[in-house]
Amino acid sequence: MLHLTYLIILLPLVGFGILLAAGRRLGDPAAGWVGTIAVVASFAVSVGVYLSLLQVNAPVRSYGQDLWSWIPVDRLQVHAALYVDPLSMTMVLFITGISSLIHLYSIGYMKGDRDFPKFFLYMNLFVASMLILVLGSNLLVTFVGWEGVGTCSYWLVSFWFTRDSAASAGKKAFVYNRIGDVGFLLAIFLVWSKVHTFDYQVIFANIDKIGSANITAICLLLLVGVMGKSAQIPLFPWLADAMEGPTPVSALIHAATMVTAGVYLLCRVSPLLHASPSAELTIAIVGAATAFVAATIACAQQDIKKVLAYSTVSQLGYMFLAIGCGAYTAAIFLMVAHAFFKGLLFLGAGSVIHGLHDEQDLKRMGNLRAYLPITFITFAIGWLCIAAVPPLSGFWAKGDILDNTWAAHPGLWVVGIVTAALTAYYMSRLTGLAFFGRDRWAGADDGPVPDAAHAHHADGHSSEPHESPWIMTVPLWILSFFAAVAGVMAISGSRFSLANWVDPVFGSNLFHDNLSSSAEWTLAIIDAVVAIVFVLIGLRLWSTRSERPALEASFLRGAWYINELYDTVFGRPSERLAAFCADVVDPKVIDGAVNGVAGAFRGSGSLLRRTQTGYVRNYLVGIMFGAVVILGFMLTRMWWG
Amino acid sequence: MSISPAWYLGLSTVLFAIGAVGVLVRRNVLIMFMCVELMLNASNLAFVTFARTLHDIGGQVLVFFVLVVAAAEVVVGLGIVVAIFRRRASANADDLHLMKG
Amino acid sequence: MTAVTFPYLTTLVLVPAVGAALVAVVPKKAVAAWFHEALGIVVTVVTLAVAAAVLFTFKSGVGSYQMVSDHTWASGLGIHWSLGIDGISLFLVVLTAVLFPLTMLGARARRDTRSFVAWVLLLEAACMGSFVSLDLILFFLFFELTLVPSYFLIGGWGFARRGYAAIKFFVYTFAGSAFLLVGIVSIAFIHQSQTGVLTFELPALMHTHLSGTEGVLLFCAFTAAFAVKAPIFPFHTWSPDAYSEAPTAGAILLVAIMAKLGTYGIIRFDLNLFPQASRTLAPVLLTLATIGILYGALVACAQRDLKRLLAYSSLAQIGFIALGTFALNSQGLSGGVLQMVNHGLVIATLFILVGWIYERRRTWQIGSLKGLQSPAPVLAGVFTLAMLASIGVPGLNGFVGEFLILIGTFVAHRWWAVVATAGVVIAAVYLLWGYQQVFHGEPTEEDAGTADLTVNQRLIVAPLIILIVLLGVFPKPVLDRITPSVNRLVVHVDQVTDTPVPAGLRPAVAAKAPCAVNGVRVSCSVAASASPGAATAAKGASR
Amino acid sequence: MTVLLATSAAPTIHVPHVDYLSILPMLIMLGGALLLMLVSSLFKRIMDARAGTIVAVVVSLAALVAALVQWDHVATHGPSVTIAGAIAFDGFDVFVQITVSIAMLLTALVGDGYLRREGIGGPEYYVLAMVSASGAMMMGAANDLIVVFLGLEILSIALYVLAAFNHKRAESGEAALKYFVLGGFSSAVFLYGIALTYGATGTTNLVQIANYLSRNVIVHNGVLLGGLALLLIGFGFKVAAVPFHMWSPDVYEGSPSPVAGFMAAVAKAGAFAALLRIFVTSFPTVRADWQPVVWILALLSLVLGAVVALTQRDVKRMMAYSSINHVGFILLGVEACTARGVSASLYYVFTYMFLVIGSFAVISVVAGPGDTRSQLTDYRGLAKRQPLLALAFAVLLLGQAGAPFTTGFLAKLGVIEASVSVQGYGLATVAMASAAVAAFFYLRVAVTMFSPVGSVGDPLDGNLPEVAPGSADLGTAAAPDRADGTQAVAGIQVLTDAAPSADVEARGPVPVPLLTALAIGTCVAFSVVFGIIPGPVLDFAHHATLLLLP
Repeated sequence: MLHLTYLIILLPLVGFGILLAAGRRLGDPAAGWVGTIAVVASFAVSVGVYLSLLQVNAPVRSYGQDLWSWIPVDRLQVHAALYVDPLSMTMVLFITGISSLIHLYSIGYMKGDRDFPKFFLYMNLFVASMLILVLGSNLLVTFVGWEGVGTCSYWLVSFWFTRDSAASAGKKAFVYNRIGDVGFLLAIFLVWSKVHTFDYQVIFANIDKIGSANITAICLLLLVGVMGKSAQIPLFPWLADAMEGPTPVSALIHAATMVTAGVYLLCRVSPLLHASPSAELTIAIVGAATAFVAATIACAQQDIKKVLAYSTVSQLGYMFLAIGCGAYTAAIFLMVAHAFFKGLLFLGAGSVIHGLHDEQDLKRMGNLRAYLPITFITFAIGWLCIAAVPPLSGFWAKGDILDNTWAAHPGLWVVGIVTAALTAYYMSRLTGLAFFGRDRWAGADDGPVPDAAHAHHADGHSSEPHESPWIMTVPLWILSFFAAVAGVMAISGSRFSLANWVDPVFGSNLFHDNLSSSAEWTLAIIDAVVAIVFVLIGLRLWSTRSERPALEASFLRGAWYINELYDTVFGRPSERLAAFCADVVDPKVIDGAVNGVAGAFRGSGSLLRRTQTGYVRNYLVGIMFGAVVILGFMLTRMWWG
Repeated sequence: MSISPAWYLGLSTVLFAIGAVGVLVRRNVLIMFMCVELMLNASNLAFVTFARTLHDIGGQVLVFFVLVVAAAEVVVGLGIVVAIFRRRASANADDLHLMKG
Repeated sequence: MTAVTFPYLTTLVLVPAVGAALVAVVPKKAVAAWFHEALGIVVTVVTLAVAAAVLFTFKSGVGSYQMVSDHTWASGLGIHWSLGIDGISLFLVVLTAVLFPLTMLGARARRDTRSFVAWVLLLEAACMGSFVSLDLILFFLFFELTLVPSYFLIGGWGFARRGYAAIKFFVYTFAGSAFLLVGIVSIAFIHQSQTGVLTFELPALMHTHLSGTEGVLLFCAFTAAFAVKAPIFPFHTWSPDAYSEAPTAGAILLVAIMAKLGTYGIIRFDLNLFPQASRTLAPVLLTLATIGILYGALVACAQRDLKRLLAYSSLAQIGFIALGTFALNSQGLSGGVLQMVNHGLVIATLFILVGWIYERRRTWQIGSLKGLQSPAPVLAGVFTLAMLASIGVPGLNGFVGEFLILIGTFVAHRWWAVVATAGVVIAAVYLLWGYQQVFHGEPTEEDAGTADLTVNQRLIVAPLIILIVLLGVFPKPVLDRITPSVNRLVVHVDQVTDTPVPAGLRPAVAAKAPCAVNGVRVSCSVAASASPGAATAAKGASR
Repeated sequence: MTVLLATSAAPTIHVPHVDYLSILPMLIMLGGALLLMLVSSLFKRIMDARAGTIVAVVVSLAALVAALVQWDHVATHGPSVTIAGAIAFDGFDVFVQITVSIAMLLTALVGDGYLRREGIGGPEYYVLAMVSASGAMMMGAANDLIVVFLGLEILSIALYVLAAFNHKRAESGEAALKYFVLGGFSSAVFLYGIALTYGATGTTNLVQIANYLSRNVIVHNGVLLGGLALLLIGFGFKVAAVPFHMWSPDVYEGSPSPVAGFMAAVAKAGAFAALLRIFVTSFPTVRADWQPVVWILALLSLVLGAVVALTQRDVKRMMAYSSINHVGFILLGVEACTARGVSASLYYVFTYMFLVIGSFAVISVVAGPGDTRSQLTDYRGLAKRQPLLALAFAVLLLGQAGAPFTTGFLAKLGVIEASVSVQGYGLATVAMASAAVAAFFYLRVAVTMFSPVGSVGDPLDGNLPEVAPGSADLGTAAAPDRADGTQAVAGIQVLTDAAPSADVEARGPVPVPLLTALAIGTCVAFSVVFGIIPGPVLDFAHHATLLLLP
């Protein structure tokens, strides 16, 4: 049923259409179910496509579907075409899968929201865009999805638009992404100007026509693009603000799927990266730096979602590091695993927030394991996963990356392992503050502005935290299961093995770490030890006391003051420039010139009309003047004619 | 004795110039008329002179036309002056500057 | 050139003109109050029908002028009533035909509807005439004629500073056209001195041989007029005043259609008549366009008035169109032509919406509007869509045009394209800022009272929205008609300037070329669809 | 005694053959004038003003018919000369006859209502107008410098009186006197020019002059050059070209409005006819000597006319300056010194005649009793009071501005073509630029008419008053008028300053006499219809030129 690939995208779009037409009439919760069913159906179809893709034998395991000719101008021919191969299939599977769960979860979470139908409207559109992104067979179709998810994230982040902070956050996310898109677009232009096609496979076929310098340029421009989308240094600040959106949005878009689009894109163009070592190194460095910086910031955040947001940034940094080292499989591995456990963590956090009536401040939680048992168990699994405690998935994924890093750039490995330690620490801090220690939520009354969604029991700060309904816990269970066992994908040779599965895609492009098994064992043990040690430290420190100013430097709480920096360097100067143009250049200089000309005519006019004195003799003087001039001219003609 | 036509032309030129300057400098409308007449007659003189030098009777004939025209002009002119004089007892051109600009 | 029995184009011009006369003569007393408006709408709809007929009669894949009609008009002065249409003008005509009825429905006059309708119809006739004229003087006549009705529309139904805006608009544009007229006459007589025939017909004049300086001077004379009309930076200062002081209808028609006269004129006349000069001066125009893109966006960021914000945003958009034009290759030019249509649709939608906001709230001050999305979600939704289209989000029409323009410019003049692409970012900044200020946030009680779009209003914007999405998802039919004509033009320019075009960018003369580069999954039907264009291009070359 | 007998026995006197058809329109005009004067003075009782109108209309119609007959004759038999070569009988001549006849007809129509309103009846008005018209006709037909002079004087002297015709207004008399003094002066200059030309070429016959100059090259051409110079000065004055223009604003403002229109149309027609015939047919060989002068006159007229008109508050004065600007355009055709230039100028004169007579007709209507209300502010809200009148005026003004699909545009286009065809790019550009400036003040009148009288209200009704002076970012536009009446940038300030004087409100619609309405309608119709179907008139001017003598 490969030829049904288009259905994978179409079904969420249909859901979108239905909700657009009848969303308000369906209302809460029917609209939610429509959206969820659409996505689940899409998931089913993709499973089918997956199974039939398995029938295709490994070396040429791919399928292309040309839908229609989109932009035909002379030699420039862009097709709305899809391309399925193990890489995109992997993405499709976990995108649709996790989306289904999160849609389900949202039905409970968004209950009672004024714009309940609109939420699923956006969510379905988002899923469709995301699928377009990963299924696109050429750069431009990918770009469509790329922009689509950006737009949906704009809508969803500013979903509670009456809150100015949310509105601004959405705008910020969009603008940061646009900055990245400039890089993406320029990369597309450069590619086309060299090979006159956008199709990935054709590009790779003619890679030698491009020239190494251009390849590097293309890769770096793409890197700019993915920096925006995947929140890498220097374009990462938007992700933290994006937490203004409803928690399911954070889980789906800003943890599991959209932010990983950058990773996907880089994997997609792996042949290009492979051909440009310098670009790869840059990516590795950017990744490592981001991973470390974000991790340090995460150590000092108070808002539970912000911690998770920065940890997402940090994990994405890991993936970039892997890509930079040519370890695409590892990157994908972490991406999938991360999708599971970060999704899980966000949903858990959502459940906490929900249970605490929109309390997001870690310092106002504590000892929740007594009140939210299910949430606690599932959340704990996620925590240990991300902390890379064996034998959970995080351990294998991160380990894989660190091995490759060690083999490729030992220097970066140090950064990697330090970050791993930090990760274990801050996640334990989070868990400690939220679920251990004594309850600090009681008597907490002045929380942040309550979600519009939960206005209906905004009274309930005094009431006890309550466990979420089944519709929210079921997804937690499912996710935690996968998060736990995703490690099997690391077992090489098994039929779950990710390496075998995606090998047809990367094959030669892969960097093969020829580490001795002893070295691998050593590294693995180091990882494990580091993880466990720092988990214990974190837990020990933060389950006992909630205030340790020494460990929460304001510099870290302020996220390295990166926002202030950008504001000073770019924001305010450009505002001033704009104001200057609008208040001085346009009216005074340019329009001034125009009015000046008019004024000049008027002035000369009023001067000339003074000669019209009304006295006959002056008029005669005028005539005589003219006569003299003309006669004078005639004289010159007479003498020099 | 014979006089070169250049002298006649010179005279007519001088007369013309006198007339022109007169119109230019005098304020009394009547005197301005006279000066215009002087200019016309200067051109009459020129006509006659050229007619002589060219041995062409046409030039002299023209003079009569001019005389008639001049007469007509004066008649109308005086009429206008009288009309204005009725309104304000002055024949001074400088009193007429209602309209300017 | 194909001769058609029915004079479509003449009808296209005459129907609104006659309609205007009709409306003007029917006395107010004799009929019901709504009569003139209804009559006007009927006339515009008839025009739309004629335009549709033209669209369907138009042969796709043909680059040359179609439905040509040519009659002597003023023999003494050598002027011909010479009309023709090609891919470049086709969709501008359609756009005009579509927007006029919607405008009359969506932005109605509150008083003295008779003269209002008459002026609007006259304006439509003038616009149609300008788009289909092949005789330079005839074009100039219509080009100038557009000024008169729009002048009276602004001056008669405009807002506080309408008088100032109207006269500034008229005189500024008129001054620009002064040079245009002299330029037209000059090239005609240069042509006469070379061939002995005095004609103003474009197909003849485009083969005039001009010396370098002649070309440059005439190019400047022509471009002066078009740059003011478009407007291209720095000749734009009339536009914010005119757009913001004009009544909604006037603003829509000014910015959505008449602005295109400028860019259209550049493509149709500058490039055809002065290929060498166009290529020589392309860097200058590209620079102005790029400055316009950035400057317009920047100034828009600092506007506090919705209409002025849109005015400056369209300055940036026009900059994009000019950029694509002077890329002087198929992609850039096609993109430019397409973007004219796109911008027309998008900005018209935005201005209609702004007009409706004004009807509800009596203000455009961004500062005094807040949180309109809560009381008026549909209004907000439509606005968002148009805004995103204008930002250039793929899937909507704005993207296709911008993309083609930028890629065309990139291959021709890389660095201008790089700078211009930055404009894409700023566009997002100011539009989203404006949107946030007006639609987001907690509405004040008077904002909360704002009514959402009525059913009629939804029906009015529906066609625009459909077109915006359709052109974004499936622009092929449009591009297939635009490209051949554009290729013909590009070939003409390249021949005259005998410029070596970068390999693979020369309009595909080999029909199989797309197959060759486009990999396994390109159905060859597409390649075939590109081939007639190639054929025409070759024909154009042989001419 | 015998001598006497001898002489008496001399052979009969040979008189030149007279082709009466060639001077028929002139004779009709002049005869009609004399007849009217005679009758009206004999039967004062029974004669009322209306009788004069009827006679004038009939006479000018007759002249028009005669001219059309002439046209037919010329078209078939080709051009010829008559009365010993003093009168040319060619297409050019006939074109002028037709132009002047129509102008006379329209003026008669306009004059009727004016005279009744002013109560200064009497058929003298028509007598003078018809005499003056015959003078203009003579200038068109003249093939001899002295005949040109005679025509010029007949034209002018009658005009002097017409200018003074409204004896109730002091301005009228002043205008007449200024016009007379300066006119007499310039006539004298012109005459001296004729004398010098005569001296240089030995003849005053235009054809013979042309032959003479084409055959021999004058070595000491001082006299000829002087002659050319003085002729140009004389013509420059008659057509009111800068710097000989200064009389025209005062005279236009002072004279009765219909007379001003008549002047602008007929005097210019006659003067330009003579100018074209003399310089293009007689002095083409020495064009190097006079073209530069015409060039500079054209340039100055274009610029000064447009620029100074910007600052006028009195519509009549504004029209005067704008007519100076138009003179600059027509001079473009003269300067070209080609057949194309001649036909372009003829076409311009012909179409301008309609535009200007129509405009002054409207002005004379709006000016109201006493012919005083011609200030810009008097036009405020005219569109509300009398939409048709306002629309007509707007069309006429737009026509003068050169708006498309009016004869005004084609006229401008024609002269621009003529100038460019002889590489006069610079002058053509200046001309069009001046047209753009001119558009400004024409539109200012239009705006004034179409702007409601200081009403306030909902902006959606378009009735919001202009932004008050000094308000934000209006900048210079809001600057209050200064004493010298210079306008704010937009010139729109006139709409707001001095909130509508009570009388503007009180007056309500001004009565439009039927005949005047007829005249205005004719002018508007002509300007629009032949702007859309330009063929006939253009070909007319074209053929007139082809049939030009020799």
